[in-house]
Amino acid sequence: MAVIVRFFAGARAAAGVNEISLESSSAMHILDQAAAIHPKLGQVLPQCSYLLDEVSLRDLSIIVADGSTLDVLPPFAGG
Amino acid sequence: MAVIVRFFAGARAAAGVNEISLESSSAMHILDQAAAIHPKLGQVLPQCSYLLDEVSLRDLSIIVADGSTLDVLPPFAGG
Amino acid sequence: MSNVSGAFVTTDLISVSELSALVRSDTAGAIVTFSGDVRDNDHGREVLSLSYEAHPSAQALLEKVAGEIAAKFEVVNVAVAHRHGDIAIGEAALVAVVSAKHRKAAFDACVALVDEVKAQIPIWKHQVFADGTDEWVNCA
Amino acid sequence: MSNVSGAFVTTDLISVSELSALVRSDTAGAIVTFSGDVRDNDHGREVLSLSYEAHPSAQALLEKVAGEIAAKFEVVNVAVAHRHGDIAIGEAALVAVVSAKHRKAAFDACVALVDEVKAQIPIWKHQVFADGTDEWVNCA
Repeated sequence: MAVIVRFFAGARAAAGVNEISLESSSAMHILDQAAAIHPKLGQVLPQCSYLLDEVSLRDLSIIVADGSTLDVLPPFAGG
Repeated sequence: MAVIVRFFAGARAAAGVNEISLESSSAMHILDQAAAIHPKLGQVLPQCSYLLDEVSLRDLSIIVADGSTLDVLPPFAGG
Repeated sequence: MSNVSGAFVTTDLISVSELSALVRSDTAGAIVTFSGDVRDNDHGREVLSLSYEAHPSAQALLEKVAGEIAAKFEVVNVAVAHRHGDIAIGEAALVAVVSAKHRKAAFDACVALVDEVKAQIPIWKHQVFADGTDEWVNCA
Repeated sequence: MSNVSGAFVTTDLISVSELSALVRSDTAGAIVTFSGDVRDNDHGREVLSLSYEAHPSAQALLEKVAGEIAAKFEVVNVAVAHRHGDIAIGEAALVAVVSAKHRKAAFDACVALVDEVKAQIPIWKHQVFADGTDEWVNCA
């Protein structure tokens, strides 16, 4: 089991993949790793908000447990 | 030929008639005469606006010529 | 650039969707519509029936007001209709529709259009209440 | 007393008149509708095609936002729909409708409903331009 990081919309376009699987760590470290693997994410992540298992995540120092899903949401553009 | 005074909506209800015919005079005097003939108009006229031959009339000291039409408009209530 | 697509003083039933279709444009990103419908109550009193009376100048004045709104706001098209005669409960008395590139102008123009119609157009509302009384609205 | 008549995240064509019919009430004197339609241009560039992507939580969040607006304003009913997937030019992406006793509350609530949907609902717009480029709106 690992952490699933899901990318949406412009974040998916930057990553080039729908999701990646990484080891449990802080949310911050997981996102840094994701950006190291998919460099274009580096420009998009600072604007993004995050959901940890569908709940808004503000504190990125929180440890994301194995089996969790971390969603990467670019700035909303509905309407 | 005379001045035709036309009553609309609540002014017509107060006058009890659609219109009356009066002799040329100042608008003010014509309206005073109308209120003397149809006393319920006395309460409504102070709220009304007026059209002289379809043009807004503000100065009631103006003489209304024979053949003219003076319209009595209660406060608008559209919408 | 702004345009009046229609201004109607009419005894016919007003269709919001038909009026809205008049203002459509592929360059407009926002359409705001207002429908002022006849209510079954006024100030807590039950309304049985309702009619509006329009002065003969109402049509020309409605066109003028629509033109002023079209000129004042950053809109694409505006259209407006006011019904007179007898109107059933739930039917529209006044419908105003505005299309614009952006939503703020569409909302602002629609609010202003309704306000100006109520202020400037010589139309009057007559209400008959369930208690047998009646009134000309706004008239002592 | 206020009520959410419907909140829909959908791939179907949104009908303003159908959504508007949901909020009707004989006690409501005002219905305000907003339709945010897909435009053929954005910042001066010609838009060929457009699609929206919705996060799985969008439906629940739309219901929440609609409920907040219904609670905050003196309205009778509110309804809102956001489309996703491919949308043709001129079709509606977002429709918000509000009924209220009085027009000011209807306008205010509709403006706020659209603002909150844009701020709070995880939906994204993708545009393809006539020059062959494409973009996710608001995303560097």
